[in-house]
Amino acid sequence: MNPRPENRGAAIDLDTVSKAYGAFKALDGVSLRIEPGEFMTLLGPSGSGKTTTLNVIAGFTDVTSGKLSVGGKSVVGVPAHKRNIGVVFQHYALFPHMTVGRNVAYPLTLRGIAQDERKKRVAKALDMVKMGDFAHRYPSELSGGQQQRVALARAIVFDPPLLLMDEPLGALDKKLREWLQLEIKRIHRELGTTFVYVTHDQEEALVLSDRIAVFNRGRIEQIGTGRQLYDEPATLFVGRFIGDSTVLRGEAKSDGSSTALTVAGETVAAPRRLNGEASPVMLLRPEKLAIRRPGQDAAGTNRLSGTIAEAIYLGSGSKYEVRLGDGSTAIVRSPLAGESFGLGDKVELGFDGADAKLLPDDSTADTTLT
Amino acid sequence: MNPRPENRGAAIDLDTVSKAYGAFKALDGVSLRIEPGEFMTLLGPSGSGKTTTLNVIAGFTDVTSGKLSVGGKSVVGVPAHKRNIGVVFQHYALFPHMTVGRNVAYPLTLRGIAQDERKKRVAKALDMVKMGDFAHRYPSELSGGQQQRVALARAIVFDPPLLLMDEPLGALDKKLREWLQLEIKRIHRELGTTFVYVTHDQEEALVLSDRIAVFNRGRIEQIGTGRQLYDEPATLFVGRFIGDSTVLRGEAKSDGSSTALTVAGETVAAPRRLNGEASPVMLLRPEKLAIRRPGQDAAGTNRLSGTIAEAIYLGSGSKYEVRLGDGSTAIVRSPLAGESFGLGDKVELGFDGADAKLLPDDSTADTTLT
Amino acid sequence: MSALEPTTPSAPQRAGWAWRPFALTLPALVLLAAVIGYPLITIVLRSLSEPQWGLQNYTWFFGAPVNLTVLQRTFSISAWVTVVCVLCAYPYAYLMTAVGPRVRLALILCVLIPFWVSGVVRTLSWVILLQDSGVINSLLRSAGFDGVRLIRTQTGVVIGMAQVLLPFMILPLYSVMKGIDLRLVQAARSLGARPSRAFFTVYLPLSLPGVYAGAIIVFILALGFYITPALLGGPRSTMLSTLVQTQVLSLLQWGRGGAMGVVLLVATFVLLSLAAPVMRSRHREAGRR
Amino acid sequence: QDKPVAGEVKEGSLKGKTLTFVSYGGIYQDGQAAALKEFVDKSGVKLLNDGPTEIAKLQAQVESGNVTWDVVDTDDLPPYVYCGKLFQKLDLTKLDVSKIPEGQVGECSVPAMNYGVVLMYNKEKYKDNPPKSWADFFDTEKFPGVRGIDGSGSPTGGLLEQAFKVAGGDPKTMTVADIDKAIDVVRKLGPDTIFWKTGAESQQLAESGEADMLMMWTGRAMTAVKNGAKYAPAWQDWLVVMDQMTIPVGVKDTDASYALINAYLGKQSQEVLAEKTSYTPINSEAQPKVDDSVAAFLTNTPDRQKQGYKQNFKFWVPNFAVAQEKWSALMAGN
Amino acid sequence: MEMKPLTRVILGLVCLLVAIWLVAPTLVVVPMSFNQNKSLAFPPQGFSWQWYQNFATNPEWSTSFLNSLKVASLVAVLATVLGTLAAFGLDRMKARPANLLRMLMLTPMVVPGVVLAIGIYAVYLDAQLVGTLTGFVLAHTILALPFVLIAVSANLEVFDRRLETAAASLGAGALTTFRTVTLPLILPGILSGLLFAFATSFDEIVVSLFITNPYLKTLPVQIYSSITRDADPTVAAVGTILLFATTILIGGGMLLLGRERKGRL
Ligand SMILES: Nc1ncnc2c1ncn2[C@@H]1O[C@H](COP(=O)(O)OP(=O)(O)OP(=O)(O)O)[C@@H](O)[C@H]1O
Ligand SMILES: Nc1ncnc2c1ncn2[C@@H]1O[C@H](COP(=O)(O)OP(=O)(O)OP(=O)(O)O)[C@@H](O)[C@H]1O
Ligand SMILES: [Mg+2]
Ligand SMILES: [Mg+2]
Repeated sequence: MNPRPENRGAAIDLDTVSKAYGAFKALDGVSLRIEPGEFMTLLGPSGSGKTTTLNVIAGFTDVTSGKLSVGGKSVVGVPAHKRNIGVVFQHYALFPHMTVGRNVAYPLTLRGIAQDERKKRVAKALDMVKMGDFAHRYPSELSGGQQQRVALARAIVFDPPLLLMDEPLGALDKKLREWLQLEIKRIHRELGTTFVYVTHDQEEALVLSDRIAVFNRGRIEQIGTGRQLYDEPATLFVGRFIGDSTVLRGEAKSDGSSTALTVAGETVAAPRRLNGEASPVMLLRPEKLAIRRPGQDAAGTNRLSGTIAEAIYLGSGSKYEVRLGDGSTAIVRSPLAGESFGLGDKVELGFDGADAKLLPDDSTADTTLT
Repeated sequence: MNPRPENRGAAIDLDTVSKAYGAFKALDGVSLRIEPGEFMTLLGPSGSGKTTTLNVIAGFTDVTSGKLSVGGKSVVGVPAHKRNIGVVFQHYALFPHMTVGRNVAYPLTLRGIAQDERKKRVAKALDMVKMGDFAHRYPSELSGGQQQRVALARAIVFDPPLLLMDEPLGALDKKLREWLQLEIKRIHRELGTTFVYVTHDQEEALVLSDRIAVFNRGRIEQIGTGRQLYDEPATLFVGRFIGDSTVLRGEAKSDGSSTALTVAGETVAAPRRLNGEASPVMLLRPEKLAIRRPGQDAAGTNRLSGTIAEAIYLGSGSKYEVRLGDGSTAIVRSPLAGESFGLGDKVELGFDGADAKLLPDDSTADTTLT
Repeated sequence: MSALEPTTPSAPQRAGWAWRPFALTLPALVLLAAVIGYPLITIVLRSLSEPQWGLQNYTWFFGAPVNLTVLQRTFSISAWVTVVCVLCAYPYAYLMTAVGPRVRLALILCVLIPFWVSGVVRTLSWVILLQDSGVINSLLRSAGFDGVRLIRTQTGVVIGMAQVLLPFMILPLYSVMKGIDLRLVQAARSLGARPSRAFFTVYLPLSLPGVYAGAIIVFILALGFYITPALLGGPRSTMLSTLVQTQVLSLLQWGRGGAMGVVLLVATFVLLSLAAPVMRSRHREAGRR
Repeated sequence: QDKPVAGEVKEGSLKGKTLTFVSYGGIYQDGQAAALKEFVDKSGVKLLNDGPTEIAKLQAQVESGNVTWDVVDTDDLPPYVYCGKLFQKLDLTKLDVSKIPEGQVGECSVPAMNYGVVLMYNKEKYKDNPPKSWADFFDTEKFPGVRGIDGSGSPTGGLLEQAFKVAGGDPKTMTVADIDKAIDVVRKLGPDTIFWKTGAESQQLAESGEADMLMMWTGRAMTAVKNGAKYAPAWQDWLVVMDQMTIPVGVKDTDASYALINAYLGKQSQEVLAEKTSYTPINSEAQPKVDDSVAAFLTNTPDRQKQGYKQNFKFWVPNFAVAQEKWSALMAGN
Repeated sequence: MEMKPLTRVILGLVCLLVAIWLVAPTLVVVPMSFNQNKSLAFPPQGFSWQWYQNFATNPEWSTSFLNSLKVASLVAVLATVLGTLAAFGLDRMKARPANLLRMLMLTPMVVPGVVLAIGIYAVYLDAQLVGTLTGFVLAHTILALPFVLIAVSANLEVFDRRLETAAASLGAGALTTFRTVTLPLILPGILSGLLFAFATSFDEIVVSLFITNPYLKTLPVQIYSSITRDADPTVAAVGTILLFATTILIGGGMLLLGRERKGRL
């Protein structure tokens, strides 16, 4: 949001775009407005249509129906090479017959940039991805992560006003990824470039993006800032996809101001009315759940009892999976400082009704979430 | 460690293995013993030799020098197909001329497994990676993550005693990745398969592995459990590569039992002797650092003052980058519950000398860490 | 900088190639129509109209046993030549991809050299090599094999034709093999495939476009061969072109010659279209839109 | 108008005109060009040489009305088969044919040169008991060995007549049905028979000794012997063959064509031709100076003329197509 | 690809045999060209350079040789350009029309030579193309087109089209993409098409015999008339000259071009 004043980034407008492969709909009525200079991340399960969306924007894929404009103008019929869009492909697409240096110089050569200037910019881009020493190698002589970095350098080197990146850091280790995240942020800030970014790393999405669009089965489920998606998921799918979550299912009863759910005999309540959903579920974030030994002093208005099913050491804390009475699993995160529990320990979970989100149960619509 | 009794996994022994491409050493005297049934993860920056190591074990790359045995027998000269090793390639290597189903059936066909049985096992493997509906597609008709899942299914389907996986979940979203991590763990547990696993996701490494080998520039810096690497890094490289860390540099003075470091006028001490390192550094984990407003009640024996340079919202908490007096950056993580700070706020960091690790400064040896 | 050029909304959206594919084939088609379209139509018309209108030339063709024998022989010799070419070219082309630049140069030279010496002359050379008193038979005799008849047999014809056509097989094959991703073979090996198995299940299928390309060229060229079977063969290896030649050049029997040509053309196309589905595999289709 | 005399050319008569003369190329056409040099010099015509002669090509020209060939040298049968259709009926008042041997002038053609098809045999194989006639050629019992026959395209009428004689027939009264009988005789020679496709191949067969008895063109036979082939001719019933000079239907300037042919028939021209090509001249007064090896294969000596056998043109011309078809079937292995 | 040593040896042997088979008939020509007699017999007798002299001094030979070079070069270029374009078009078309058009473009290969030759001759008579450079080039181009088409198509089959997308995203127009990415990667196919086209024209005889005239003869026409009327070893001399010329040209050229591209594995 908040397009920067010095903005040179391009706005994108996808209007009910669909793309079918035979009977299969890879995109199914996707509408998405991206402001100039915005950093938009596409998030979603594997095969949900993220790459297809990028391809549509870049002009590599014909749409079956719908409209698309970039920079305020319809780009139907504008060939890909005139769109001036930098793309980092999920599969890199490095030219096997060119060295790393020539790969990165390629877009500059096309733009008739003089040798000196070109050399300088190639060197700068390669240095940025820490591949300065590899200019004379061929792509087949690089490791996976090195290839990915070259692809990144190639997309960035010509300062396009719009950058599409399909998991550009997926093959990189954490340190390098963080460094490149900073660089990408810098480019975003300094040049006002519009970014459309695909990543599977939610932390990365939160760190980088202005807004995030959550894809599911060729549709967009929700668009919003990271906090919005985490705190106010519009659908159960989004709630479960973003961050860890505990989903409570049970018999629901709704009175004037609140809804009560009976889970394996224990009843929990949330201060919101049912909106007519036949089977509402209650979604809870791990940090909203307090974990303690049974009988210990309680926090929150609701409690549920369960058993530790899995305890995972995470370096900076622990994550517990707690088996509840109805067999479902609750996920709780506790800081290192807190009490620690062992497998099989009986525990009690407490939470505030206000922290629970009531959502319609759409879990049958998606098979990729467990 | 702790080879399981029902073990059918293969042991691996790499003995000072080197691999050179021309003058460039991709592997430089790597020695690595993997117990039968062990889950060994290779971690390291891009280009550090992880894939090369897997290739050596699988028999795709001749070593320049050194010895290698799998299952107790030297495998020099044993052709790849007799090694009975499942491999998930970083580049997937799906056969473009076969459907997904035939790709996965391929290793079974080779082993002469009857049609019925084959069908069952292919279906099971595809279901496991949630690709059951895609058996008739060709790889070129799949999304990146779908291709990766097929590659995974193909490597697993024939129950090899040794599985080499090169970032097998890198292109998958968090939910799917967690599901597959569980499946991989199950296979590991139930079949006692030996795993050699490459990942860039440290959490994944911690969740899955028995031990982790940290690679750097073709060498192994340290081998140990996740906790060991986090708590007791053998080198500064490991300390910085695994998890977040704050590195303090300054003038060092050592007396009988402790070492004091003067960082921009403030002195901090750790209860250990210098081991003769010319320039020791102090390494601190974010959760060992307490953050508070200056003058507030202190925790720990040491304190440093600084300014908030970056505040990052992480869903389940916040991460702060604090600029210290000497211009270096300290990283602190605070839970959601704690106090929150804004950019530019003056803060004080406190820590216990016992939590700091004194290490020789090898940072010049690596350029990929910032 | 403006992000985009002004647009023409009506033009179809297309990746990379903004031109309609058909336009690309147009120059070739125009030339084709101009230079052989007209003659071809005349030929078909003449086959139906000489000496009078009707199908008499076709009934004549299918009525004379000799024509059918020769037609069948033409296809079977061509098939043999194709098989021999595939079998010899495949390892050869493969070796070309597997050796160092020096050996490769030598191998390429061996392929290209025959190209440059007139086909007629080369066939005469074959007569010299294959004849009963020729070099090969002398060698065979000194090795104890006496009286091996090579010339004027179909074997001789196939040997000679295959040699002439081999480069047409090797070059397309080589150019396709060069592009095969050998990591896929590694993958097969890791999954338990013996080298031979990996070869047959992965390398071979991936090299098939080259095999098909070469095989089509060789087969079709073989169908039209005239000089080589005439010189190396006897009456029992006469091919259809010779009959056409006689009808047209000696007898000025245009109708009959034309009818033979049309039969050959149709038979070939039927064969090709039977082969077409095999040649265009779906995994490539997927990449196209 | 004067009666023309063979070889006479009017000075400057064809100045500014162009004639295209078509023949089979190689030394033969070189020789013809040399023989016509005087004609060209005197008449001032521009002479173009084209070739090789293809009747189908000529047909295409005639049909399209765009005839670019003015004088055409052809094989012996086509001018008879296509007389009046592709070749003009000759006006003999414009030519002097008096020196041409008896019976060689056709309705549409005059001979261009003579040569023969002669039976050559391997001297080393048959030693004291060489074959003497075509009857011996067809007798595989008395004379075992590999035979070589002209398989370059059209059947040789003379050979079929000889074969028919072997089958017990009389070529003079041959009928269409008899063609089969004649061809059967050839077929009986068996699978060892070689049908050579080019003159060069026949020569090569002789020089390598592949065939024991060969039906050969005299020019080839001579060259083969010169190159060391241990072969000798059996002249009895050698088959008289000649190329023919013709004028296509529809040429632009018929008179110019006649002038060329008339000059070609002259004594001196024919001597030059024979000396250059070693083919036999058709002007009976011609006295070419040739060496012995060439002379041995010239066919215009009185002796040779007596031994020669002329095919029954009257029979072959109307039955050419039938014969060709049956012959092709033999050539195609049926 | 990994091979057992035995496989390696067998492969080497097979290829050696194939190589011998390929060159043997060509090499036979060399001794024949020094024959003292006017004969193509083998083994030849004596030694003489006369046929080389003949080739050099007889204008029939030298001009026809130059004509062939000229025609074949033009044909190679024209056919390669047209054929490559067409292969592209077909590659980007829907399967059905593409298959149909592909067949159509293969017809010149399938129609028996004589039949085609006379047809073309008739057309050329009308169009005044007999014996012209244009006539030769057009006819040969048509005959060579299918080779280029097939060879290039085979390479397009295995070409990774995602690379074209990548180039387009970096700002390369259709032509530039073709020149800088597609072309280098399918070059082997185009080159073999080019070679085929050149060789087809250089060795074409059936159609050439018809469209030739005294003004313009190609080498095969010359060879043909020479070989049908007399066994002239000049033909062998020509063969030998071509043999050495190509060996030097191709071999030298490749050595000069130097380092092999090592882009692809
Ligand atoms: N064929 C080759 N020629 C030269 N160098 C090579 C070749 N293959 C790999 N290398 C180099 O070897 C080093 C190790 O490569 P390797 O693929 O093992 O890295 P990696 O640890 O798997 O990295 P990544 O995480 O990026 O996949 C890299 O620096 C790479 O550039
Ligand atoms: N050529 C094709 N034919 C048929 N289906 C296709 C084709 N290309 C893609 N698809 C399907 O379209 C859907 C969307 O694919 P897309 O590549 O956009 O997914 P994605 O969101 O990028 O997934 P990932 O995270 O795995 O890369 C997938 O289910 C895929 O199987
Ligand atoms: Mg994708
Ligand atoms: Mg790797």
